Amino acid sequence: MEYTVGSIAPIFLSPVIAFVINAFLGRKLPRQGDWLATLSIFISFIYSARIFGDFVFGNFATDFFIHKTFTWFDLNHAATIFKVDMGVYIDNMTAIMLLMVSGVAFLIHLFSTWYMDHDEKHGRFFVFLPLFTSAMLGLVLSDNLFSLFIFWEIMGFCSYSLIGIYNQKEKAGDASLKAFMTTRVGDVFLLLGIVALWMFLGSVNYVDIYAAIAEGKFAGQTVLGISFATFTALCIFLGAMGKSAQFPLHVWLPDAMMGPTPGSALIHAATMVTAGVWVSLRMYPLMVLGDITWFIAVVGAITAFGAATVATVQTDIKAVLAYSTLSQLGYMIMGVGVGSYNAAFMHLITHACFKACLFLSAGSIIHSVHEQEMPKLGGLRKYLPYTHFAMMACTLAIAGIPFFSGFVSKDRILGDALYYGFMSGQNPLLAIVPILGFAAAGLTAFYMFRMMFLTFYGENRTHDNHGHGHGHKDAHGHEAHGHEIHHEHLDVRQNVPLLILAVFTLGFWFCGTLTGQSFGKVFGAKTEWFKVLVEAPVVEKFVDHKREDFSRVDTREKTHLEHAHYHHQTGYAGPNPDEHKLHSAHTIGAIASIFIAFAGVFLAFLMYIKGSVKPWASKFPGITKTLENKYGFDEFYIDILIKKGLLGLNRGLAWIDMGIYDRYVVDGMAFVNRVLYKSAKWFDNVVVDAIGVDGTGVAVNLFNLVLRIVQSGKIQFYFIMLIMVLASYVWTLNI
Amino acid sequence: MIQQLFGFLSYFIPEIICVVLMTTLLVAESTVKEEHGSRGKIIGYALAMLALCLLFLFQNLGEAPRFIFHNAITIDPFSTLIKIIMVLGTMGAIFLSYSSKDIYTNLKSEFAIMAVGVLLGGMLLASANNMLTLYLGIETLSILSYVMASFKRDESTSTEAGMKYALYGGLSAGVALYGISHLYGILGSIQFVDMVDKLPGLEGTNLLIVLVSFMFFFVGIGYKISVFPFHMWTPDVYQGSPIPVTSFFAIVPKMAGLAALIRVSFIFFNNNSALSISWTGLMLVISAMTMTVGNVTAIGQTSVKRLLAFSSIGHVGLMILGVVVLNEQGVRAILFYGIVYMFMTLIAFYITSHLSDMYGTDSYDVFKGLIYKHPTMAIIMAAVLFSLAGMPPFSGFVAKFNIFSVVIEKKLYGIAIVAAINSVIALYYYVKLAKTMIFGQADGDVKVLGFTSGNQAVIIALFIPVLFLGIFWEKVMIMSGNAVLFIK
Amino acid sequence: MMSLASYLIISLILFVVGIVVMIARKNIVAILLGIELILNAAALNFVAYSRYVTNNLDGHIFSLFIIVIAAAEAAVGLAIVIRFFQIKETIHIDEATQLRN
Amino acid sequence: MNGILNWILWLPIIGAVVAIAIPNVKDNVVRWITLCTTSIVLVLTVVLYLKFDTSTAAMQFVVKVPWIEQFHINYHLGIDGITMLMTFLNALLFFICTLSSWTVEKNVKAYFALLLMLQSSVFGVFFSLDFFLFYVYWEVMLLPMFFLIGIWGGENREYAAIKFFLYTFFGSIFMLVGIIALYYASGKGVDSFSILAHQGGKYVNETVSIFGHTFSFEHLFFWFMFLGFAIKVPVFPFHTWLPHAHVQAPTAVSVILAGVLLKMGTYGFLRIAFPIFPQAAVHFSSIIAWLGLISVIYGAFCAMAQDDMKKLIAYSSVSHMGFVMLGLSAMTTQGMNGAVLQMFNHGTSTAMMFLLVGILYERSHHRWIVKPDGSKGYGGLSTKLPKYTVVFIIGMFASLGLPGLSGFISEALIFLGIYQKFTTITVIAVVGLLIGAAYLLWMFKRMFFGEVNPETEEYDDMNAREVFYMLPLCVCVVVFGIFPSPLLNVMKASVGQLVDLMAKF
Repeated sequence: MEYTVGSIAPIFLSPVIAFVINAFLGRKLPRQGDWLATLSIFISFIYSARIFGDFVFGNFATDFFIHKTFTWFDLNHAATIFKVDMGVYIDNMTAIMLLMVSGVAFLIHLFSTWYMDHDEKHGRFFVFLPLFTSAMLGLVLSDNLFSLFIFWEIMGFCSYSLIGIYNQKEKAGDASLKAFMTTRVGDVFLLLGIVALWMFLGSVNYVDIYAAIAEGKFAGQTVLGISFATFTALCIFLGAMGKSAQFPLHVWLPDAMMGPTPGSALIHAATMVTAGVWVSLRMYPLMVLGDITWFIAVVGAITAFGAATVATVQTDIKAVLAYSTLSQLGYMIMGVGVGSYNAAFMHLITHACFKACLFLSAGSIIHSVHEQEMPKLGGLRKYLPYTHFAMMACTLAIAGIPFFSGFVSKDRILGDALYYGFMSGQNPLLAIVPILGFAAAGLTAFYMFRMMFLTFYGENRTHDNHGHGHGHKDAHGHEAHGHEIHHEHLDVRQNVPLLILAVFTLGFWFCGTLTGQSFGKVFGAKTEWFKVLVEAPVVEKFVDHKREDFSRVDTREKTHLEHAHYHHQTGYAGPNPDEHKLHSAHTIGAIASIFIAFAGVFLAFLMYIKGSVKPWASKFPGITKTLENKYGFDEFYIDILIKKGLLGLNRGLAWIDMGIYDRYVVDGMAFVNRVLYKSAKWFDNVVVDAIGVDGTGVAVNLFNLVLRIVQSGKIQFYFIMLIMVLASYVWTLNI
Repeated sequence: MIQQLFGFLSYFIPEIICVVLMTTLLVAESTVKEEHGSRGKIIGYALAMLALCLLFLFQNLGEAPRFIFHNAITIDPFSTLIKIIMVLGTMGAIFLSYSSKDIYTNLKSEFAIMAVGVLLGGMLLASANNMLTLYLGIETLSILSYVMASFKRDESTSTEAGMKYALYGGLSAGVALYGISHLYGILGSIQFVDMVDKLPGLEGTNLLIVLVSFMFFFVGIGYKISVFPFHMWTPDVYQGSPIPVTSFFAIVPKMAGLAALIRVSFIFFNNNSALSISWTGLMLVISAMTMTVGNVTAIGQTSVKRLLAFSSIGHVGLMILGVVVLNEQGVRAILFYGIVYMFMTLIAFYITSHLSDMYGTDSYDVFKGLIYKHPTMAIIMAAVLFSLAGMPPFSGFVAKFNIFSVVIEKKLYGIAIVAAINSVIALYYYVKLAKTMIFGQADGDVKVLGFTSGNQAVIIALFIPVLFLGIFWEKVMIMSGNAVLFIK
Repeated sequence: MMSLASYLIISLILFVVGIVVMIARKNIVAILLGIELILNAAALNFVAYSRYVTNNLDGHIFSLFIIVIAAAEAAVGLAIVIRFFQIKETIHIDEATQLRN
Repeated sequence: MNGILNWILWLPIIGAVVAIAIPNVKDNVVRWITLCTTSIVLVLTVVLYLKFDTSTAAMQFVVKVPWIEQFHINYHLGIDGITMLMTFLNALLFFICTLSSWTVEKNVKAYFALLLMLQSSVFGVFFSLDFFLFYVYWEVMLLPMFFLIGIWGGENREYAAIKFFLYTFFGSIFMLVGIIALYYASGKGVDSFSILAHQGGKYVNETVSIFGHTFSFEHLFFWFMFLGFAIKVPVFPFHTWLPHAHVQAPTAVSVILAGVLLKMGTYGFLRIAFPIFPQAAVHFSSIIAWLGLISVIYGAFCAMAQDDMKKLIAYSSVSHMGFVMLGLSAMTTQGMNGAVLQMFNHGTSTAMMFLLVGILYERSHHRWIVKPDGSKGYGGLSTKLPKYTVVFIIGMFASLGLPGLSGFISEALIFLGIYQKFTTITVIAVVGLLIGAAYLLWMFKRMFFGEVNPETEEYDDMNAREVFYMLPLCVCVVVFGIFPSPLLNVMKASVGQLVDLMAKF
């Protein structure tokens, strides 16, 4: 198929159009135009599906890509040429990502039409949702870091609006502000990195950057004393950390659940947070060149483990899910760090599916029970059978139970981490990475099943809390009073999206081959389509690349895929020297993670079903306290850094500016005048009267004669002055 | 012989007119009974005569320079232009004296008599070509000024002002005269032209004596134009004397003194001898000090009259810069400045006078909220203040611009910076007054009686050149330029 | 036989005495007298110079003018002093300190 | 066609004279006269834009009439790409300000007359190619501002007005000295008062001596000019007049002040200081950059501490103009274009912010985000005033540089430009972006989120007039954020010429 404007633009544009229409006359449309938004996303899903089909089933080579550009604006004058190009860059990863984003987003839209019904913010919600999706799609499509940054920021704006959509809640405001500013911290660094790259290479196209890496342009370049590659890679990764909520900048994501649940689903699963992983995958060669993969791995591992620990004590369903997102993102980043490129990407995709499903299920629960505190739920199994089914499937997936997607992707990351930490002869300290990774895997299984058990099993506790009505507000802000939980029926808008997503939690979708055999194999297959199609960019291939204008027709040959050419691409050492070590690492990793996962599930079972083991919360109150206030990051950032540090500094500066600088220095000029005036007056009064009239002290002895003469009135002092001045004139004639 | 004498006199007509006017006024003063309206008639007569004098002066403006009365007096366009300015100033002051309540109403025309006398002295000073005429001019100017200063006979302040003026003037005139006597001795003549010829040949003691004598001589002029440090009498006298007198002092004696200063500097120091260099340096220092002291002291004033007095000192300091550069452009700039300054000062004093007549004081408060009582007057006053501060599009800016340009042409950037800072200081107090008029709230909306339609008409008429010369100032510049060409 | 120098010295003495009188005496009339002394010093100079140095009449004429002007100035000065005396009942110079910033 | 500049320049004066001349006229008539004048001027400006030839950097629509022959002073007007944008901005903002000050009740006649005079004088500054004319307009512009702030301002208006006046006068008097010095340095020739004739680094080798010390002519008088323009911008040490003036000035005047008048400073750099003293400009570019950086950071920090909306936005202007200075000091294609674009974009976005503050002030009669007694000044506004909220969000995100809105492109270009010259400064300057987002969003959160403040209960939403005059700005902000080319194409030739000139030194 041809890749023309007509075949690519709709993916991005149709949601934009929906956004514009809804923004201006959404209120006039029936159902405030939610159907329009959903439809627009569906259109872009169709177009993405075409591309996906073309790339995946059309058997393109791994290194085939479409790259078309057009000029946005230029600053050309006499001799100088400076163009800002926009364009699309489509390869296998893009195709897969497009399908995932548009698909998941479509299902979320569909669900939202049910969830947001009769919600006061229904209209506004469906203004931002399509814009959000379109920004993500544009980000995935874009061929250079600059346009990526643009969509990146627009997504930030959308998340700001979605999180703060319940604007009469003070907390919503705080959460949205926090989300925007925290990500902004990363963003400015990303911008800095982009600027640096742009001014160094003259372009920020992926292909140009790859080519420059291949040609070794970065060699020996330094900026501010550190290697240029490291500088830019670090800046870009800081941006990624902000967006996908990695360890120091993770604080915004848990609060992001202030928004409506489907919005959280979109933020957590398909769009926002995955952008960070996406850009660090795209810039992977730069990360390697800049030699910061170890840093990435450590950050990822810390996030994965820390978030998992916090998740174990959360009581709010959405909070648990939020922290699980954090920890899964940690896995992805860790995967990038340890160089399991395509596993990281696969985890991105799988996680997107099951996390979306989980959030939607949570939404379905909250919407039908008006309660999201797990201790007040329970036994919902019989009320919400479909939700329960979907959620269970996803929980199995995320917990890493075999035959489910989460297992496939996660255990590959863990395997590579194992190899990276212990066998690749890296710095032994890096062994922390796989250790934390495995620990987090166990915790994940534990807290996910804890959530499942508390929510769907045991006896129903929803009625207890309605008796003593301590006003607990749910996401909609109105009192949760005990109306009867109606049984869930199969509804195309409520739970069919869940079920569809649940289908994709099965492992074989991702680990099968294109030809269909070895669907049974759960790991280690050499010819899985995912592994074959997705591999870290081999920069040498981009050296002699000519970018094409949209007008030109794509003439490149579609080469058939030869499996023989496939080699397992890892980050650190090109073609891997010791394949078998890696293979054994994977085997060990897989087995270990299976056991760990089951251990976690069993522990949760003992605690919350059988109750034979008391929850450890009571046993280790100190640790629980620490975990419950999330290692005190919020307190540290808000109270210490911002309130005390930043605001203190600002107040001080402002006070200096107006209180000191302005008053004493600037107005001081007028003051100086006044002083001069005073001195002139002093000259007339003090000198004349004091010295003139009753001169005493030193002055007397000095001008004894003069004073005896002067000690008359004022006019005579004028005479004195006259004569003295005359004398001084004469004196100046240097006689 | 005779008609040759009359040929001389034909250029001397303006002065003669003044003499005639004086005498006739004296007669009228003693004879005409004080009944209704006679005062107005007398004043009108004086103004008419002065207008006539103005006519002749304009006639002389185009003429080539002449020396009459055996080189005692120069009639050249420069002196003529100065005279025009002075006559205009005198007319303005006399008109003000008519409506002002600050001087006794039972005096029919004494103010006019004195003013014309001072004007006569100023004319002599402006066109003096030898020491004698110059001294005569100074003394005529001074002695009558003493009387004018002590016009309010029963008020101690006025009398005291007059007395101080008299004593200080006497001393400085005497010192100047002593200097002149030595100059005469050394240079062997009282004719400027003959004295200059002797200058180059001097050496040793004689040169020294000449230098010292010139310093003495400068005291005489310096106190007339009240430059630092001979300005100290100025605020007292300005405060003590009635407002019409103050406005008169702010214009006529200053212009006359400047004229004398310019002429002397050009005749004696227009060469690069040691004499002229030390003279120029002296002038630089004096002008810097003068404008600084004038502006800085003006800031703290609460009486608008004193404020204007000090600001006049500041302006003189700026004008002297035109003397320092010792070239035609400089004098041209001074002349332009003088014309513009005359108009601005008159307006400012008019409005101040009428307000202080109304309220009996001339503090800032009487200006408060003027915009609500007399919008036109307030706007004109504000415009004049901005013009005095040197804001475009008013003529004050052009005057300042010319002075700056001649200074910078000589690459005297240091003094240029001093002048720049001074004009900021000046703006400060002018704006303070403008603020009081326009932002302040009026306490009671009593109409000021002084602003009769006639007075307002005069004020507007005086304002037109202030605005006009700020935009189309070429003609006047050319006129001043032509006046300068014959200076030597 | 008197020489120029002696005249100049005398006039200088007159000048200085005049100034000292103006500065030191409290009586306003005395101060006016000081002015007269100064003027006379100048006049003496003129005459002496014109007799010994320049040999022209300028000096004499000048001195005549000086005498006249001195008279006029004295007249005006005394008139003002009289007003002052009528108002303040004194001619002590220190009373004249009413005007100031 | 050449006369069009004359028309644009003098129409406001005519309007003002008409408004004053009519005796005891009704207020509404004056309002309508002003509105007609400004709208005609706006239309003329659009015509100008359409007729503008973007291919050349030369001056266009030139008008040259001898004024004072003996000094070779001419009445010399003309525009190039940079001034084209400024002209359009000026016309647009005054049109909007006329509408926004429809509610002024005190001395309506005088108010609108002064407003029109102000517009004319600002046009004059941007049009004049003759130094004398330029200076005259530069100073004349102060008078209407002085009265507008001083009469229609807030409680502390006199102090603010005098401060603004003196501060600017102080700068410009030094500029005057520089102008005269240039006049003589160029030999009093036929075009020695023509701005263009001085450009191109003619005075590299001249020297001057002050108080016996010898300086390079360029360096000395570059600083003279710098003083004049930097106070206007305002750059860091000279910025303190701005908060006072903004807080005290009435809404429309703040809009003009922030929207157009500040740009006159940077325009002075572009047109006078840099092209005439290129060698000095290049030599001191690092100092300018550091000053700009300090303005960015310092302004942002101070803005964050403010509880008064207007003061906050005033400081944010300091910060944003600091970005312009950064772009100028870079002297690269990206930097300069970014700076000029930022001049325009800041004009629109900050105008929006001030207008919005004004709209709110008309309802609440205070501007406290947090009142001095610590209670919330507003709160939950987004529930009460949905339209207002939408416009506020657009303006806010435009001025904090959200991609897709106008602020972003200019800031990105400025960063691209500055990075090539001063890497360290770039790294520090990103903090400015961060804080820049922080104070605006924090203000938004404190005012718009949360429970509805009982005080704000009875506020009504933006009425038709307010919506009508906010609309053009919103359009500008959004459209030029997505398609900057219409602006860039106009200016890039002129800016490019300057960049090439600077590259020679």
